[in-house]
Formats: sequence, C-alpha cells, structure tokens
Amino acid sequence: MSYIRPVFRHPDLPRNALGFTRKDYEGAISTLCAGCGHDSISAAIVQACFELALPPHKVAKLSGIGCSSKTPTYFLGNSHGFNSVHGRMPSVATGANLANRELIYIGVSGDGDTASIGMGQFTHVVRRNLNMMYVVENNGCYGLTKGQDSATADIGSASKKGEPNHFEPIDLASVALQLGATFVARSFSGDRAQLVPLIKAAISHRGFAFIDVISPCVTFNNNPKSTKGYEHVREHLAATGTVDFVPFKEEISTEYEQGESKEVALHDGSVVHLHKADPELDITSRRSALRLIKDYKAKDQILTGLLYMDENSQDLHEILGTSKAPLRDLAAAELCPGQKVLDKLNESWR
Amino acid sequence: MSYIRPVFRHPDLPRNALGFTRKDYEGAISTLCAGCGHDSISAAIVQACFELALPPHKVAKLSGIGCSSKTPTYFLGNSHGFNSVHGRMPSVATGANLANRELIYIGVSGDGDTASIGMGQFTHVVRRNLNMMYVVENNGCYGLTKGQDSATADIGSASKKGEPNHFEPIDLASVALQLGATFVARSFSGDRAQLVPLIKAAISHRGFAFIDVISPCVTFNNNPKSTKGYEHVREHLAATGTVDFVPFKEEISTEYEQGESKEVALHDGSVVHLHKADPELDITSRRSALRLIKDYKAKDQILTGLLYMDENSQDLHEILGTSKAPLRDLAAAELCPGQKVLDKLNESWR
Amino acid sequence: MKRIEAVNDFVIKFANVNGTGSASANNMFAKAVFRMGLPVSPKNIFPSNIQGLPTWYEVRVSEKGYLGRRGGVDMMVGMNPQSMAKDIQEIDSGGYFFYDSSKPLDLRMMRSDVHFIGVPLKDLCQREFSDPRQQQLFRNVIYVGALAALLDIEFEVLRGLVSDQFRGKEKLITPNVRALELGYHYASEHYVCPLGIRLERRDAVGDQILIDGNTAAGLGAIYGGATVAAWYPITPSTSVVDGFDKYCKRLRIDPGSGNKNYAIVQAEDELAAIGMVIGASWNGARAFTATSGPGISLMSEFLGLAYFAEIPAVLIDVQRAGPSTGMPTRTQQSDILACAYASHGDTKHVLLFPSTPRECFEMTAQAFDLAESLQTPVIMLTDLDLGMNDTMSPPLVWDDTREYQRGKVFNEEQLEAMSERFGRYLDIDDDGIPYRTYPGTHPSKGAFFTRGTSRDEYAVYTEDGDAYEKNMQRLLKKWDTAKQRVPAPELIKAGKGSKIGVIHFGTSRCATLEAIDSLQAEGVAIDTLRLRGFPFNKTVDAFIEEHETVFLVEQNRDAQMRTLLVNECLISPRQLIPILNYNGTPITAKYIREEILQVVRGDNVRPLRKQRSVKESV
Amino acid sequence: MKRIEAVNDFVIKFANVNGTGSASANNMFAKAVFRMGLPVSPKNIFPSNIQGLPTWYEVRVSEKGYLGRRGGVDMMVGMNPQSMAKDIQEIDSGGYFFYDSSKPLDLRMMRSDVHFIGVPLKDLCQREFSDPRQQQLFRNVIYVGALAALLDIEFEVLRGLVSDQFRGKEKLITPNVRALELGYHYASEHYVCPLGIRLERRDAVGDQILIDGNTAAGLGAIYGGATVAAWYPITPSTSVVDGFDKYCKRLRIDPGSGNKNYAIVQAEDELAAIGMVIGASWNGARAFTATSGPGISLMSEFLGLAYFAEIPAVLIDVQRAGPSTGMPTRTQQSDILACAYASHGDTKHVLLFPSTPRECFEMTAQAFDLAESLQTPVIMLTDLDLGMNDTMSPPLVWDDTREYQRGKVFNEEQLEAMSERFGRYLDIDDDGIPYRTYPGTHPSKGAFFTRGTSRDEYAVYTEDGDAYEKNMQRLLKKWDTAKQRVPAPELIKAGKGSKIGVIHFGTSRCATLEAIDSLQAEGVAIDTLRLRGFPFNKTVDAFIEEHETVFLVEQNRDAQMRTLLVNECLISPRQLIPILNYNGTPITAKYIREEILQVVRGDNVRPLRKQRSVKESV
Ligand SMILES: Cc1ncc(C[n+]2csc(CCOP(=O)(O)OP(=O)(O)O)c2C)c(N)n1
Ligand SMILES: Cc1ncc(C[n+]2csc(CCOP(=O)(O)OP(=O)(O)O)c2C)c(N)n1
Ligand code: SF4
Ligand code: SF4
Ligand SMILES: [Mg+2]
Ligand SMILES: [Mg+2]
Repeated sequence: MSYIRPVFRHPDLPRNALGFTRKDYEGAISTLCAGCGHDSISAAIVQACFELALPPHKVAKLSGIGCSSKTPTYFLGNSHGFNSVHGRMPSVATGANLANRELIYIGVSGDGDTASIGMGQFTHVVRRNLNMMYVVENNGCYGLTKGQDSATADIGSASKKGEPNHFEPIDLASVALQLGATFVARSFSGDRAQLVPLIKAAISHRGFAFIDVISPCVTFNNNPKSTKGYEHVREHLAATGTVDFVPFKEEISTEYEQGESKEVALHDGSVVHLHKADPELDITSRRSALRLIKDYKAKDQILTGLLYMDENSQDLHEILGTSKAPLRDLAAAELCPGQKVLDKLNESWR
Repeated sequence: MSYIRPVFRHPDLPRNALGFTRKDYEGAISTLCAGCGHDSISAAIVQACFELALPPHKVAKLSGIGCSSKTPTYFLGNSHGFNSVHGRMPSVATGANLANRELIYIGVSGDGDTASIGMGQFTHVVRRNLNMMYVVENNGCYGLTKGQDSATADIGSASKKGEPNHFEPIDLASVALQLGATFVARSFSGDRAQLVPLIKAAISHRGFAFIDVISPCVTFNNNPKSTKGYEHVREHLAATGTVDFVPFKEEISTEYEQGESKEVALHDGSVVHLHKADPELDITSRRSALRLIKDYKAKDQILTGLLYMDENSQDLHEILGTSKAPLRDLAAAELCPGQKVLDKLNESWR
Repeated sequence: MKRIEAVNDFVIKFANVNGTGSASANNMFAKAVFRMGLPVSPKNIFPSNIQGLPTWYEVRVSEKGYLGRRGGVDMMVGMNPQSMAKDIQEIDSGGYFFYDSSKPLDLRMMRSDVHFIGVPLKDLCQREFSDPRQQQLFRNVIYVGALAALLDIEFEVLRGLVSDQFRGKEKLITPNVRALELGYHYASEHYVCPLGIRLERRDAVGDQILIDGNTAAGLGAIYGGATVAAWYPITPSTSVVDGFDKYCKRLRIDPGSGNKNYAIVQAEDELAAIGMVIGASWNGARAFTATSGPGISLMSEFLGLAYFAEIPAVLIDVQRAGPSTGMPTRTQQSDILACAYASHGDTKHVLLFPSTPRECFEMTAQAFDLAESLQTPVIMLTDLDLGMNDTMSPPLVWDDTREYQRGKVFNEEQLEAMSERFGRYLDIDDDGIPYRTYPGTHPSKGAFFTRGTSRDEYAVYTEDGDAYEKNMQRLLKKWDTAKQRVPAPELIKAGKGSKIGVIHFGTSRCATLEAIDSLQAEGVAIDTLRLRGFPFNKTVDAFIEEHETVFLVEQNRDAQMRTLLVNECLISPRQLIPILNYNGTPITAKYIREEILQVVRGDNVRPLRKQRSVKESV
Repeated sequence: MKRIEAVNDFVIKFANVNGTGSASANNMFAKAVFRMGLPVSPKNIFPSNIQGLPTWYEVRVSEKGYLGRRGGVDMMVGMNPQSMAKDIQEIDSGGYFFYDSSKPLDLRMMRSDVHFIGVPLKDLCQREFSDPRQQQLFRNVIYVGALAALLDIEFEVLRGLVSDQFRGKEKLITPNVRALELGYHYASEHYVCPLGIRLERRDAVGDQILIDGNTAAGLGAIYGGATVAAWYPITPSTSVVDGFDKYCKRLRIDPGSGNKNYAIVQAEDELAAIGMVIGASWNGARAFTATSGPGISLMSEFLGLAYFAEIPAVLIDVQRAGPSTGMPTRTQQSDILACAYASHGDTKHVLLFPSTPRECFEMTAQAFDLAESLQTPVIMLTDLDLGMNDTMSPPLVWDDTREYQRGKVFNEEQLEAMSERFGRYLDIDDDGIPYRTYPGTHPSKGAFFTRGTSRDEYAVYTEDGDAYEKNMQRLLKKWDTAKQRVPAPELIKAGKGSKIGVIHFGTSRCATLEAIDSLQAEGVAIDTLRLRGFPFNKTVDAFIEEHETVFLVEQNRDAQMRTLLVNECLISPRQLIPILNYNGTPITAKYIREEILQVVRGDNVRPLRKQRSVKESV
C-alpha cells in the first residue's frame, strides 16, 4: 500500500499521523434533510477515520438504497463508493472483500434496507463473519419513500400518516448476537462522544463489526400525539394531502457519562431513553449482552455502547484459507496453469 | 364449513370423531429415498391430523422446493397443496391465509429452503405471527441438489463430498424465539411419540407455530470419518465420481421418556444427542427457552420438545382487524360501493 | 419590449425548494384554473430527495384541451435561489419571471427580453405571521394570491378552494385567505393586472375531474373487488396502495363491527409482495400489488410460477425512468419487455396500457376479471407521469349491473355432481382455459396440488415430455383466447384514407393527438391507433398492413413496444418507424410532430438516417 | 425373425433405477466404446429425485461421428421393473432386450419382434459377493461384462478402464474385473456372440476427448483467471462450480503456504451470488457464477445494475426445461429472452452460445475478457444436454502466449500522470467504453462513486434528462462495439450457391449438421450458420438476406432466438421459419430433416400451415 501524502496542504489545519487533514476525509455536501441524524453519523465516520489516520483511498464504502444509503457520498470523498441495490449491499461487500482483503470496508445501511428486504443477506454476512464495519442508521421508518414503518419501528409508534404500528420490532443487535456476530454495538446519532470511539473500534475489529445507530428521521418520525412541535402545520399538510413540508430543524445531539441514563427528546417530542454501559455487562459474553438488552428493553430503555466483542474469531478469508495477497492482485502466471497441464488433463478424458 | 362424511367406508378401520379413517389423511406414495427422515414426519402429520379429526379439505398444505418441500404430496391427499418456489413459501402462505382465515395452514420447508434463500421471508412470517404450523425438516444439507451443506449444518460436519463446514450453524428455533415466535418446538423425525403431540399442539395453536424437526438425510449426511457403514462403497463412488448409489436403509426411530437424554445413531454412524423437556424449562418464558437451548448446546446436546408457547398472542388477522368472515367469501355487494359513491367522489375531484 | 400575449393558452412553471410546502399552494393554483372551466395539466418534476433540492411544477393551460407537455415556459415563478439562474434562462423570450423581491435580484441573472415581477413575499409574511413555520408555509400561498391578480384568477374560486380544503379545520381558513389577499392586493397595487397572459372563464372541462392515475387505480381495485393488497414501497407506485388504503377506510370498513373487509400488508420486499398476491389469488381472493421497475425484476421468478401454474395475479407497474435505480422520480415506458416476457423459460404475460385516470380506474377493475378468467398474471403498465400528476379525465363511472367475472371455478355443488375425475388442467372448453377449485370446497373431490413443476392434466407431477409439450401448447391456445378478451385498441381515422398511421399508447396519447391535430391542420392526414392491451388482436395487424408509413410513439430507448408488435404480428420492424423519447420527461407534441414531418416531407418515407438511428436504437 | 444388423452404428439404452449405482457402470460402457476409436454420445435421462425412480442412459454409437440424439432404440438394457413394460415397447422391431433373468420375465411384456437376452445378474452376484451393497453395485458391472461379449467390446479396454478408475485403490480393481468377467463368460457361453449389432475398432475419434460441458466450463474459469466464484446450487448448473472447485484444488493451491488462490462461496441464494460477483468484479477480481432458469429470474435486478453501472460480471446459465421449476432434469434453450433483456428499463446483455465442451471451455475463459473489456455482464447460455452429458469434443487448448484482456483500467501511474479530472463515464476513445479504476489505486485521484442511479460522466449523481439520454446512447455505441468483439458465427456453405439456409446454435448443432448431411445426400443443398454470440454481427444479416428460405432451429416454444434476430437485424419474422423442439429431450436430426423437407418439397417455401403454427408459437 502506498502512503503518498495529499497534494495540497493547509498549514493551519490539524493533521493526523499520515499528514492528512480532516478535510481529506470529507465528502460531497449532504442532500439529506436539515437535522437528519444520518448526517451526524457521517460526521462521526469522518472524525473516526481521521483519528485512525486511514489512507482514505484504502477504504471502500458500500451501501444499499435509502436516505441512509446515500450517505457514503457525503464522507470520504477520496474513497471508492458503491451505492448498490436495495437490501443487497451485504453480498456486494462480500464479493468486494473477497477480491481484495487489504482494503477497509465500511457498509452503511438503513433499517428498511437491512431488516426488511435485506434480512436474508444481513443474516448471512453476519454468519460469514465478513471483515467489515456494518452500520445501520436506524430511524424506524422508510425515509426516502416518505415515512412508512420499518421492521424496527416500535410497537405503537406512529408514522407521519398517523397509523400506529402493531408488529414486534426486530432488534438487529440481538439478532446479530444470536447469529454469532463478533462485534456488536449500539449508539445514538447525536452522541458523537460515544459514536466516534465505537466506529474506530469497529473499523479496527477483524471480522464483522455491527453498529446499530438510532438516527431519528426528523421528517417522518412525527408522532401526531406529540404535544411538542407543530400540529398546526401538520394539520395543514394533512388537509392538503401533501407531505412536502419539512420545517428546518437543528440536529439533535446529546452527551452523557458511562453508566448514566439519559432521556433524549426527538423533534416530534417523543423521547428515547438511552443507557450507557451497564457495569454488569461482560462484553466477552454473548449471553450477558442478550440478557441486558432485554432487561433494559423491559425498563423501556435502550442499552448503548459496545455490547459484545470476540477478538479471536476467524474472518471469511481465514475460514476459506485464501491467499494472503489480495486475489485481485494475483498475476496470470499464478492463475493460468497453461497448455502443459491441459495436455495431461485431456489424457484423463480419453 | 361442511362436514360431509367420506364416500367410501372401511368398516374395519378405526375412525375419528368425523368418521374419517387414517387412510383419508394419507397422500401419494413417497418418492423420497428409503429411510428418509422426511417420510417419518409425513406419517406423523397424517397421524396428528387423524387424531385431531380435521376435515381434510379444510387444511391447506404449502411448501417451497426441496425433498422436504415435496412431502406435502405424500400426506393429506384430500387437501389442496401448493408447492411454490424455493424459499418463498412464507409469503404464499401469508397471502393464502389472508384470503381465508378459516382453513388450517400447514407449511413444510427444509433447512435450505428456510435458513438460506428463505431467511428473509421466514423472519417476517414469524414477525407477523401468521396463524399456521411451520415445520422445518432439518437435515443440515441440501438433499435434492445432492448434499451441499446448509446454513444449519454443524461446524465440522462433512457432506458426502467430505468437506467439513466452517460456518456457525443457524439455530432456527433460537432465531424464531428471538423474533417473537409464539410457539416454538424441536423434535426428531424418528420420535413419533414426541412428534405427533407436538404437531397436534402446533396445529391447534392460534398464531405462528414453529417446529424444527431434525430429519437425517440418509443419502448425503455420510461423514467419511464414520467408522460404521460402507467406506468400500463410498470409495468406489468417489473413484468413479458418481454419487448415484444409495444403499437401502431403514428409517431411524427412537423412543425415550420425558427428562431423559438419548443418543441416536444415524446411518453413517454419527450420533445426535437428544434431551427431552428439561424440568427447569418454563415454556411461558422466551428467555428460559433461549437460555436452555444454549446450555444444552454447550453440552453438545439438543433440547427437544415444546420450548415456548404464548397462547394470548394476536395473529395477523387480529392485528389487521380484518373481517371475521373469510375475505374470499365476501359478496360483491360488500366490496363494490357502486356508482352513487362514485358520483360523490367525482365531485371531490372537481 | 415584446411580451407574450395569450388567453387561456400558456405554460407557467413554479421553481421551488423540495420540502417548503409549495406543493399544496401549487395544487391550489392548478385547481383554480380548472374550476374556471379551463383544461389544465400540471406536472411535478421532483428530485429523489426529501428536502432542500430543486423541484418544479409545470402547469399548462390549454383552452383547446391539449394536456400533453408543450415545452417552453411563458411564466416562471422562481422561488428557488439554487436554480434561479437556470430557471430564468428557460423562459421564452417575452415571457415573465415572478420572484420574491424581499432580497434584490442578482443583476447578472437579468434578461432584457423577460418581464420581471417582484413581490416581497418574505417581508409580507414576516409582517403578517409570527410562527416562523407559518412564515415559510404561507409564502407559497401569497404568491398564489399574487398570481390571481396577475393572471385574472377569480378570487372567489380561490376562496372556495380554501374552504373546501380546510372543511372541518375552519381555524385554518382565515390565515390562508388572508395570505391570498396579501399577495392579491400587493400585485394589483404594484402591477398593471392582468399581464399579457391571462385566464378567462370558459366551459371547456364539462364534467371532467382532476385526479392522479394512482388514486384512480387504487379506487379501481376497490371497485374491482380486491380484498388483499400486498406491496413494498417504491416511487412512483406508492400512492396506488395509499389510495386503496385511504378509500378502503371510508368504503370497506364494516360499520357494525368496525372490521375491515380488506387486508393491506406492507411486505418485506417485492418477492414477498407478489408471493402474497399469488397465495391469496390461489385461495380465491382478488389480490393485487403495485410496484415499479426494480420490483418487476424481483418479481419475475414468481410471475413465471403464476404463468405456468395458472394462478391469477394483478400487478400495477407504475413505470419510472431507467434501468436499475435510474431516475426514480422521472417517467418512462421502459418496462414493456421486462413485463411481457417476465421470467425464464417460455412465458408471456397479459398487459394493459391505460392513458387516463379513468382508464387507470377501469383497467384496474378489469384486470381482476381478466386475471381470474384467464388464470394468469395481468400487469397494468402505467407510469409516473400519469400515476403521480393530477390529470384531467372523464369522471369515473361504474355500471352497477356489472358482475365480477370470477372465471372457471367449480363450486361444491358442481364437484358433488361430478362423476368423472376432476382434472385441474383439462381443456374442457377448447379455449385453453381449464377449471380451478378453491381450497376447502369439497370434502372428497376437487383437491389438487399446485406446483411450478410440470404435471399432467390432473395436476400430477410428471416428467413426460409429451405431457409438457401438450400443456405448453394449451397455454398458447389460452394466449389466443386472451387476444379476444383484452381491451381493443382505439382507432381514430383521419377519414381521407390516409396512408400514414401512428401507433401510440399510455401517456403518449395527449402529445400524439395534439401533434396529429396540428398536422391535420396543415393537410397531413394521419390515422392513429392507441394500443390498450397485450396480446394484440387482429385490428393491430390490419392497421399496420393498411398504412404505407407507420410511426410508433414510445417513451423508451429500445422501441420495446415494437419488439412486441414485430413478434406477435409477424411484421417487419422496417414497417414501423419509432419515435422515441426517453430523457425522463413526458414526450411533447412538438417533438412528435417534427419526427413525423422529417419522414413525411422527404419523399422517401423510410429515410436511411431514421433507419439507422432505429437500428442503433434497437 | 428380423434382427437389426449394424456395425458401429446403433443406439443402446440403459433403463435403471435411480440410486442403484448404475451411472458408473454405464459410463464405463460408453468410455469403452470411445476407447475403441468410435464416436459415442451418451445421454442421461434422469428424474428430479435422488433414489428409486426410473432413470435412463441412452448411448448412440456412430462411426460417421453423428453425436446428436438419433431417436429409436436398437438395444434396451432393462434393469428397472417399474419401467420395463414401457421400455420393451420402445425397442425398434428386430432389436434386442437385455434383462436380469434371475427372475422370469412377465410373459405379457414379451414381443415377438424383439430378441430377448437374459443374464441372471442377481444370482451371479449373490454367488460371488457377500456384502449386499456390493451385490447391488456389481450387478451393474456384470451387465457391462456381458455386453462386452454380446457387442464385441475388447475386454482389455474394459480392464484398462477399471485400473485407470481405481488407480490408488488397487484393492477395488480385482472385484470389478471379476464382475466384468462373470458377465462376459456367462454371455459368451449362453449366446452366439456377437449379436447383429456390434462394435469394431476404428480410428474415428482422433485426439478427441469425452467430457461434460460443465466440467469444461469450470476449467475454463480457471484458465480465464477467475479467482472468485459465488453460486447457489441448482440443477443442472451445479457441476460447473464443482468442476471449478475440483481443479482449483489441484491447480490453484499455493504449494508453499497451502493457501488458495481462489475463493468459492456458496451464497444464500442467487441474488446474493450475483451480488458477490458484481462486488468482486467491481473491485478488480475476475468473478463468476453459474445458475439455471430460476436463478436468472432472481438475478435480473442485479443484472440491470451491472449493465447500467457498467460492471463486468460473468454468468453461466445451464438451461433446463420450462418456466418456473418446470422439468429441472430436462434440457431446453428457453432462457434466451430472459437473459438478453434481463431486468427492467432499457437493458441488453452480451450472450455466448457454446456447442461443444471445447467451446464451453474457451467461451468461459473468453467471457472474462469480454466482460472486462466491455464492462458489462456476459452470459454464457449452455444447457443440461451439453452441460451434464459426456460429450465428444476436440481437446481443450490454451495458447500460452495469450494475455488476459483486462479492459480499460487506469493504474496508479496513469492517474498520477493525469492532469485533467478523471471521468469514469467519459467516452474518450469514441467506442462507448469508458475507463475504470479499482478501489485503492491512488491516494487522491481516480476515486468515484458507483451507483445504479443516473449520473454524469464524472459519476456524479444527476437527474438531468440530457445527461441520462447521452449516457444511454453511449451504451448503444458500446453495444455496437460489442458486435465486433463477440465470437463470429460459423458459416458452412453447401457450395452450390444454395437458396436455403439454416440458422442454429448451441446443442442443436449435431442434429442440424446430421440433417443437412442427409439432405445434401439427396441433392438438397443447404448452407448453415451457427450463432455463437449476441449481439449479432453483420454476417448474420447477410446470411438471411442471401437466402430465400431460412430455417431457424431452436429448442424452445416461442422461437426466442428469432425475436432477437428480428429485433437486432431488422428483418421480418416471416423470413425465418422456426423449427422448434421443446419437450425437454434433445432435438433429433430426423425431426429437423422432416421439418425442412415439408417446406422445401412444397414449392411454396413458406406454407401457411407453417406460418400459422409459427404465429401461434410466437
Ligand atoms: C427493489 C426496491 N424496492 C423499493 C425501493 C424503494 N425504496 C428506496 S429507499 C427504501 C427504504 C429505505 O428505508 P431505510 O433503509 O430505512 O433508509 P432511510 O431512508 O430510512 O434512511 C425503499 C423501499 C427500491 N429503491 N428498490
Ligand atoms: C431459485 C432456486 N434456486 C435453487 C434451486 C435448486 N434447489 C432445489 S432444492 C434446493 C435445496 C433444498 O434443500 P432443503 O430446503 O434443505 O431441502 P432438502 O432437500 O434438504 O429436504 C435447491 C438449492 C431451486 N429449485 N430454485
Ligand atoms: S427523510 Fe428522514 S431519513 Fe431521510 S433525509 Fe430526511 S430526515 Fe433523514
Ligand atoms: S436425498 Fe436425503 S433428504 Fe432427499 S429424499 Fe434422500 S434421504 Fe431424504
Ligand atoms: Mg430507515
Ligand atoms: Mg435440507
């Protein structure tokens, strides 16, 4: 890998070990709604990659389809990106990783992209312990298609159309743990202080690193029962049957200490209860993680932070026993046995 | 529902409450390999339906593709059946059930059909708590395509080709529990005494009833390291590169008591350790089921029997609030609002 | 300086920012024109994004009733700083530019041949409303008020629209009307009203309605007796199920029990959606799904099953632009091949091509009759243009004496009376269509096993080649039967025994007919044939044979409909000259007119240039 | 009584029970014929089942080298009681029936015009072998021994085959040879050997090999430099990846480290398999998948992405019979339309049509060059007949000087040297093919964002209609470029300036050429053109124009290849008379010959009857 330094230098800006500035990790300007949690996550990824001093071009960004899946365009502008098809990013990432085990793979998906159409591929990429970071930007709805409930929406929560959801939400972190994921974490888009280190850990993890990030959709997660906010406007929209009005909002951010609980109010007035790192939690035990997630859920709280980690797992390449050199770099000589071998083989078919 | 009695009567054969004989619940002759576990399960289904005295025509059989998915042809010959496409039976069953909530739905699938290509649909049919019995005839391999490992194959187990599997097996019972299934059980194809009552309970359950049935593939689950059996023949086949020799085998059956453990030897000499109903198990607690499954797995045992059951859940129709009468039976009058209504609506668009 | 003068015949385009609430205001504008008895066709040109990107609303007013896209802009309402420079460039010379003069315009954007009309919307808002959200929202309402003065919209019409819209929410009426007045008064005080382009009440819309095709389709499903809808959200099809949902809540809930006489399931993906539709149809319910391109690709395995196992299924494909994700918020007619021959093996599917909201309504209802009587999938191919834009249409009608055609289904009595063995795939009537039974019909007769594998006439699995071949031939016979059942094409003769014909379908209708009119006026007589269903019936062959030069108007790159015509009617592709528009915006009369003239003017009716471009385009 | 007399020219069919180990014995028989220097073509006709159902092995011996299915049976080896009655009926009059006489035959099955030859296989086995499994297994070997005597197979050849097969497992050689001898001696003692049909050594196979197309394709992927294979099991494609796997273990494992210079992933389904192939190809590896019909349907969304985003992908479709699950163990050529136009929107894909194992090998390797140089999916369409049956073929050859054509890829140096901005979709060379870069190539240049949405030439997302249209036109230009790159058709001229032409492809080759030969012999001169790739290049148009009557041989119902020809070459469907076989068994020379004669004999070269049947068939 060549670590050539960036061409332009901003003497004033802080640099990382590789001499890159934060700017070198940024992407195009976001086209998401002002205040969308997804943008906060993009910023955290930029920060994490900067702090890890990754050569930007040695990272590959992959995603499916959705507002969340658009975000790879908005970070790491010097990295190749692949915005594939809805729900199928895991397979594309698997192929990419097989071709070149040396790059760093960052996958971004949404709760619809992963828990609905993508559930099958998600299950199997976990099972293969593919060496990548897989971030779900979880807003409990389908943002890009205007707010339908997703499979992670809480029971009773209501989309903009005002209809409560009646189905058991899928807890992707628990499912990942159940399926044998080797790194599982949960966080909140606004909690930069927690998110950045988690992302750094996930990128550094060898194997499949999953982060479920609660990332409010400021536009469609509007609980009509909400007292806060702007019924007036909503009624106006309801009456006109158009959902094209998105009041400008500030991004929600929060900070709190290890072991603390925290209430975070979303734009629509609904509240998420977060809890950071329970002392009981043994991050080397799947079962303790699964148990505590449920304990907190019972208290209507969401346990955040690193939930489980297995440092000694084998990633897909190790399981398959593929060459240490990236497969894509193998020379024709190593790949093509040539006519002599063919002569022998032809004999065997006579 | 009309309970007309069958036309022909066999005075000698025992009859159930409806006056049907066991024969009335049988299907076409099986074309599966002699000794295939799947046939034992078909027999158990026939027995259960007979004992439950179901009107055969009020049952609908659905399946995907695979040896297991072929079996609905081999039971309940007087019921409509639907052998759909690979891995997609859950969606077909969902549609069928929506159309007529009064029929009894029996879904049969395989571990490949469910845990690989069907994982997404399986996840969501569980989540919707569709009122049906869903049986996975689990042999850890793809029988119909000649024995590749499936996603439920145990680590280290070797298919006929002799290659050990390196991936974490998916435990469908645990996944179902995790996803909120309202009835979860596990059994062994040869254990008629346990299987029949489980099937009866599953059919009687209102909501999604899942049974994971270990069902050895006599043809492709041949562990080459196995001492028992017929290396000679196998070597012969290996040498000739043809896998078309299937020595005739007896079906494996077993019987043991509640609370007992039991070793069952498969045709290839490999052994499954079964354990029936742990006293600790609280079948009203998901968590106790999940915990015990893991405890036994740790001991390299498989916990069988009814693992979890929630009698008070709402099935899909109740969640949606659909009419009590089958949707398919609604008359045009109830469905078509007519021109008068249309006149009003037209006004609203002027 | 020249200024465009026009009464009831102009194009006004609104340039807004996505998510600023402009849609409702713009709709109000279009509806007002409509209520003045004037034909209007508004088209949304929106981004695949939720907030902050440019979005346009193009409104054509045409007393003559031409509803296709005209092209060109007489007046631009420029509410979006991002796109303003480009927007101003787009205005026809002598046209008008309306903007918010709260901030001065960047002089570099000025054009000497365009009339600039500024109204300080922001300032007016701030003076009037305190809540910043209201300020943003009502800016839009104010410009509608101003336009009322500038274009002579009857204020009473606007007032009426507001009170209709907010019936039941009276407290919202006052501020809205107030906002309208603000704009109205400011404009009348500061500008000579009306401008050169203006409106005058006419009686040119009759009893027509203004509705989007998707809502009409959703309602068609209700009237068609659909009880199960399974879908997965995707633009531009989402509003089909939204419409079904909305009106089911009003029309399909049992007043007594409050129970629903319908079920809507948001599936986990399109494979599941079509699977549910097939399961429900197999079990005797009328079921449908709605999707767009990517969904069609994902549904193709199941469509093959439904074709081969002969299970009814209704699918509404609201086409969008491009392969893959393409341009999800643009329009095209490019799923024709994907739908007609969906799935591997020898398969072909019945297609319907609506051109108006009324046809969306009728054909959706008809699709269920066809699917059940033919026992096969029926796909209605509409598109974003028709599906998502309010479109003027004859009112929706339903013949209350009409009965659902449920197709050949044996009931319990028939089975009871039957002496011979029931054969699910027996061609008893020699029309290629066998008889089905619903599960649970009879305790001992009529049960059969449905499968995607080959089977004999009694639905018993077989690998016998002759049985397979016989069955596939029967399916062809059924295909021939279908030709008589699908809606016949609409033929319009120029009268003078024209040698030139134009074939069109779907949303190319308005632009095509407008182009033909204008050519007619110049003495070029052209017959037209509008395809409404696939497979084609004899009329189509005849039309092509009868004309020396036949044009085919399509909104895709590869002349996909030509492939079907050539294949089905065994005619030479050279007999058809494609007129292709595929940039994602609706085709215009102007373009069609020019394409036709190029060929007709030159004596060579099939010039090589065209031929080659056709060749490339295939 | 009449008895069939033939040397080196007959058909012998083995009727067995699935799962009884007959395959290896039957293979030994075919290989023995081959080693006697005689062209042989064995065809497996097996059920979609693992054990207990009837399975057949049809072997044609043809000194003249005709390898297509001949039809008819001269000798039946009847090892299956279930099917015996039907099997006996199938024998040509004067033919032979070989059976196990341990149990007496049911007299009702007897035919007076067939020679019955009984050998007590079961008894012989029981006397010789103790292990019941061996008894079952060696029954098969014994009948091969008996046939050796009856048909004059050189025993040494069999002995050689056994020792080759069991090299390294010597202890298995003795019992096998013993079994052969048992049969040989019994037959020679009890029957006048040889029978009327017999073998004589010739030198008619030259250096050819006997191999199945799937193994050849798997090996082609190794020689083509594939490093990633992602697949999902499905008959009849499974053995492609099995073959790749088998030879990778021998040829692709680093002797030092034991590491694999390849990766094979059994995906969770076909959507994932093609997704992995696309991901790997995007990242610079040569990757492929193999599937059959249902997989094609499931892959279509991803194929559209690869077409539009211009990502190489190699797909091998081993076609089976029917829509949906159809007849999974029968053969057909019916995925042509599904592959050529896979996915929604305007899409078209490059196809390859191999006819021999050697072409399976070559074209698979070539597919990677094409996919990478054209930056698009390439689908090789083979079928069960070619893929799973041992087929006589010229030996596999590889030009060691040949270099992989990796296509237009900028490396680090090129990017470093580049002053202008890198444009992923810029048509620099005016051939429609842009330049790509692999991820991780250069720290600050050449990165771009791959997407299925529309974008400009710099891969930046855009909803601009002109940019979309321009890009779609470039893709057409690339399509034209492809015409020059895909393998040219194989033209065989009858010489005498024939007015009749026959177009064929894939596994119709042998039967077609045999039919042409026989017609030639009768003075009917016919030119043939064998299609090997899609899009078609000029030769095809020319061939059709040059001939008055053109037949098109296909193994599907809907004349799918005709659709492509008509579409691409702009010729009238009436210029092509389809000869269609779609019952799941390989097409025969006899059938083709008759279809051609029907038309050619009548002076009307396109009789209505045909025409109509064609029409129906389309
Ligand atoms: C095959 C297919 N089906 C449907 C769609 C439409 N679609 C685009 S994004 C999306 C859901 C996105 O939800 P999520 O993944 O949660 O992302 P979010 O927008 O909420 O961040 C859907 C259904 C599509 N693009 N492709
Ligand atoms: C779309 C599709 N892909 C692949 C296949 C081939 N196929 C048939 S059955 C099967 C696997 C069956 O495994 P399982 O469900 O475990 O059933 P079993 O035979 O083991 O009982 C596969 C891959 C198919 N029929 N359809
Ligand atoms: S719609 Fe919701 S998820 Fe999408 S960009 Fe806006 S806020 Fe974010
Ligand atoms: S292959 Fe295995 S699973 Fe299939 S029928 Fe035979 S034993 Fe049963
Ligand atoms: Mg979401
Ligand atoms: Mg299995």
